[in-house]
Amino acid sequence: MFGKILIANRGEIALRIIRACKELGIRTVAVYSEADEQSLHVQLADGAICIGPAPSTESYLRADRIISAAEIADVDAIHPGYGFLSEDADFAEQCERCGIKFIGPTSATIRDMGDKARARDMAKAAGVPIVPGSDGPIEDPNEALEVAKQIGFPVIIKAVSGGGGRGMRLAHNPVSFAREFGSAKIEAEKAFGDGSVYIEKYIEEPRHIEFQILGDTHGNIIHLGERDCSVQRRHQKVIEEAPSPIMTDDLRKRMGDAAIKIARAVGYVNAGTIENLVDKHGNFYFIEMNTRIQVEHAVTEEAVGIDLVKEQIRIAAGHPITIKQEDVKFIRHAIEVRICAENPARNFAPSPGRVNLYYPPGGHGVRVDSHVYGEYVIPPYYDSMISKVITFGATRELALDRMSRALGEYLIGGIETNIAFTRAIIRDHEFIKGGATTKFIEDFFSRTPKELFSSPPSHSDGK
Amino acid sequence: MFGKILIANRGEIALRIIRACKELGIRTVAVYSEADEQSLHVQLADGAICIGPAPSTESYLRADRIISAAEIADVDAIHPGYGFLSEDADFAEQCERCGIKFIGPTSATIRDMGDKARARDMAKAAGVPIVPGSDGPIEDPNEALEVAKQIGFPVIIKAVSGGGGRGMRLAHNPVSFAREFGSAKIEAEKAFGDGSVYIEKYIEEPRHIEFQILGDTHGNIIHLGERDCSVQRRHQKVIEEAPSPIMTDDLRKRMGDAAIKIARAVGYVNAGTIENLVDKHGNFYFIEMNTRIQVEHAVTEEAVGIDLVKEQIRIAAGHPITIKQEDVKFIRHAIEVRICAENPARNFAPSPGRVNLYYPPGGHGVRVDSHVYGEYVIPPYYDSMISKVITFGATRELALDRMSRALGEYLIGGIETNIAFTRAIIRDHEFIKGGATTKFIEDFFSRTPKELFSSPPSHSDGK
Amino acid sequence: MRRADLTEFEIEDQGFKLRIRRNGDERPVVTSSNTPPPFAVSAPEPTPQAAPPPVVFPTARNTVALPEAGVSYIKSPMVGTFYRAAAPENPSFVNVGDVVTETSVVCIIEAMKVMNDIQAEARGTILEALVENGKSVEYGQPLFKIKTA
Amino acid sequence: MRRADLTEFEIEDQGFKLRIRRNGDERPVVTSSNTPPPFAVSAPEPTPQAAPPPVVFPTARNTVALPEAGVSYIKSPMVGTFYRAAAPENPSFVNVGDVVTETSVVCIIEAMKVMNDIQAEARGTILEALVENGKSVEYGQPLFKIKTA
Repeated sequence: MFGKILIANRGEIALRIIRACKELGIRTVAVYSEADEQSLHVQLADGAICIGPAPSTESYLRADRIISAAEIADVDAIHPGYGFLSEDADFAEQCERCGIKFIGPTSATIRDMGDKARARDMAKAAGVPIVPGSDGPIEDPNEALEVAKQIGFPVIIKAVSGGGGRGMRLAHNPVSFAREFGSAKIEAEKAFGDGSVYIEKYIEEPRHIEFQILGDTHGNIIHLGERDCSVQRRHQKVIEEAPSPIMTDDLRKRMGDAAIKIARAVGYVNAGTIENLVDKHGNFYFIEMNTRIQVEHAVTEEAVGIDLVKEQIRIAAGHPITIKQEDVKFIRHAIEVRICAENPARNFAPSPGRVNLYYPPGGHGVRVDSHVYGEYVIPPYYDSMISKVITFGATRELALDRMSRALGEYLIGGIETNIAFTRAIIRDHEFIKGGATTKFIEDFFSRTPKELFSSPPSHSDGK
Repeated sequence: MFGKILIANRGEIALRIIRACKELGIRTVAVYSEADEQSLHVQLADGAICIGPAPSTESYLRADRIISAAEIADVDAIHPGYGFLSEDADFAEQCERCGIKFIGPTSATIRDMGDKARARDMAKAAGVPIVPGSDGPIEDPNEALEVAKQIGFPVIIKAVSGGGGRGMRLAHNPVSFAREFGSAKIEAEKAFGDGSVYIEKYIEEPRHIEFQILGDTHGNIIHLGERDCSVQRRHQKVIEEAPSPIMTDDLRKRMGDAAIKIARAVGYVNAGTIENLVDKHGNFYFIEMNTRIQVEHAVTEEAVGIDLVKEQIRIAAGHPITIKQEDVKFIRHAIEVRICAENPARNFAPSPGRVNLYYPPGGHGVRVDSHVYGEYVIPPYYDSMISKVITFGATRELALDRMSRALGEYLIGGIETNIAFTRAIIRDHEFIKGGATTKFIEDFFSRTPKELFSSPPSHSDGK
Repeated sequence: MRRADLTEFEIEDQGFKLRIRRNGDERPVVTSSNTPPPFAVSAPEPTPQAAPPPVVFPTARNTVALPEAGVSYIKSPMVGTFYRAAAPENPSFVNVGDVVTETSVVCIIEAMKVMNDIQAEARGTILEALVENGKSVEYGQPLFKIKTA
Repeated sequence: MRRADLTEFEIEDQGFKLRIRRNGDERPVVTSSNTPPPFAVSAPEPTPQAAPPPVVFPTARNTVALPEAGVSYIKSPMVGTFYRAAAPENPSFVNVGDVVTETSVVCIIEAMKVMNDIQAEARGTILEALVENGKSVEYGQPLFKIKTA
């Protein structure tokens, strides 16, 4: 097992990894930007090294500084968390070259799966259904239109280097297609330095359902069931749960088998996620693979009772997975809400600043992963997610009731948050009956008075 | 089911009950003293009524004011929590007379079990082993000495109206017995207004192991396994866990059967606890029954996966228990540490005051039940317990590792706490190997440098 | 009087105290009442003085009960139901402008079916009755504002 | 130089910065170092001025790096290992009392097997060397104290 691990991340996921290390008896080294001196990952790690000024391009995205820090701190491994350098194949490769274990798949796997078109090809070759679309990137607008007609409208145009909803455009007919295709290419070129796009069938009433995969260096690959992440705002997940309210044993078996097929095809090692869309007829389509731990990993942890971050570390240390596929069971229902420092009533504008009142929910069936404390100043430089609340219980109903009470007692003063907004979703009839598709938030937002989403005055005023 | 419940308590247990009510869709009414205006049970209940000034004798112990509050708030039931009026038979009786459901056993049961000598008699009559001792209270010193000789020294002299370790004296031989017997009577008279004492065999290397009982109004009685509460300081529990590290299936079966026998003998309804001592030979002895929810109930909740406070409410509403004895299983190991505002380095002197830094532990396998938040002022009027940390995992080792990391990340500034002290216990070799008896803390304290128990300066200084 | 509901706890003097109310399906809403303190709102009352020691949830004590020269309050010594008269057909014990002494009965509070005479315990002139007849009161709740003699 | 350990991060100037260290089996202990901020300790340095905006964990920035007239610091622009000379047998690039200009090389920082010349980027006289030869430094860590010209 490793003696010391450097955590190349910040916020709640850095704390999450520190917790796993402490429970495993592994020493930890945090890296931090000058804006994060007051952050708990710096305080709770065994050591910490400042790697640059506030902007992440000058700190958390600086592979050279992180590797230097790893070298002077003499760590055995680096855990990249999610975001930042977690899916940067070059960074993983540098780690490999320096003899520092990158806790994740190989750089080659990251590179393969990072190219969405290549990932689709691999899935297709493995016999896994993918969303009907162009066979790889497509350059010529006329050829693209032909493909779009073949697939049948509506279609989506996606950037090869995109992800998380960035660089996607919808076309309902040949006229709009011609326009959107050009825009998509320009946007992709601008955003990712790569103008390649591909075309896909638009899925009706899609649900976003992903499968958690674990693979080890001994050839064992298992899946830990699904997470339903249909509740998204602008393709950013907001609420995730497991099991999915629409899942059947048969569909889970087929989707799980498909997920393992893909993982096996790339010789996947460590934790990864196979993302799928499921349409209203129960057809599923592979969309992409995430080669890192996900924000929503805690949902699976609580629903199946397995500590994913510890498994990541054990796998990276060369240990075989000791969990057998047939022993993986959903032992309860779990749901996660991402708490963000943002103002839903003002188009979700970020709301950084000093937290002057802080009381996180507690009690039976509630897990909180957060780096916030009273008087903590949320810096404006990074992601607005400041906390994850996970509730769980024997049934979905219980998990939802518990989430409602947990969000109801979560007190954050001094900044705006999406607590009231997400609590309104948890209590929404359509959501409760399990009917949320990826269109849910758009619809919910349009039919719900905005006053409901703003924090009560008591939560935003100073003391 | 009840529509509205009044919570006749404060602190974490008041919050615990509010949480259960919210998840069940029951409205809540808090009562509070003037010292508790800033307390979260007041903030999180649906309504709140001030019942008196700070001293509990003028507020939380004032049955008349609490019943008046229940009447004007028009509640269906009162949950007494633990402490205060929870085992006050007169209060329960007043509730019964006013047609307000007391969430607990009948006043008659509370009265029976509140008399320790009578409780022993009932256990004995039910065929449950009790600690060998005098047959009820004993007045005459000479007769007492004879009994003591019969039992065999060492013996303990206990106040009939005592409890929680108060009013107990140990005698090793006839000479010390004569002296201690007199002192015990005087002390009991002073402390409880009742000088009756009885004599018991002193148990060698005793472990405190209690069984959680649930009984309903339909005659169903089950037990939810044991809690090992051997780690006590001056007879106050500090750390509790389930299952007990010394438990065997056979002993659990026999102790569980005995617990149910007692509960059945008194027609027990609602949650209760059968406390036993287990000696080094594996013999067990009933010592008393607690007729309320216990501080440490969360240990059982996490270890067996059953929400005890909800069960209490359902039972009080007349619902039958739907859990079958054979379905009760320890699904994981759980351990609880009671966090107190006290200074272990200064003889555990209480340390009330303003909390200027507060970050409770979080993440997988950690539950926190606390009413503390940053800037909360811990009033000097009540119990020093300010939080309970419960950790759980597949094995005892995992639960302990998790507790160690959870306590390590629990940040409380501005006051002194026992966090460092309890963390030292969790990491103690003797404790880890499961060898703690009720003498553990005394021994641990004497062999461990006191510096270990004081908070680092960083945790006590102002900001 | 068991039917009185907590929602009736509001008192006429809007500025006097604040309390937080939570309904089953709402985040905390601040309403005027005389019971517990609301969240960190800027309280709508005259507090131009130096800030008191920091409190997270402002209360009557730290926001409103500022000593006003010559003015004091007759407060409820118990939890119960407030009556201004001995019977519905009777006149009120006291009205605005009445002069009271320490032993003047100013109202009745019914608690646990018992009618308790409440005495002024101060000398002065009634400036304002703060609670409506038949409403519930809690411990320490101001019942009358008086100009002390 | 990968073998340098974090525990060697302490610097001679005890008062300069503080950091918190946690060993596997201890609660946080405050030691002198130049990395992250410790818990709310009263920092052992001269801070007689008005308190800065509240911070929970005092840091070099809010406790020590108070502007001193005519004094500034040459700070590390990267994470790596600090060397005062080009080779063990060579003399130090600079010593106390030496005058430097913007482009004077004051030390080398080795990062990822690369030796980086570090320039003074200020004019002045070296007052103190703050890091021992061969020790690890982090981003922004003061290396030399200088009296600016």
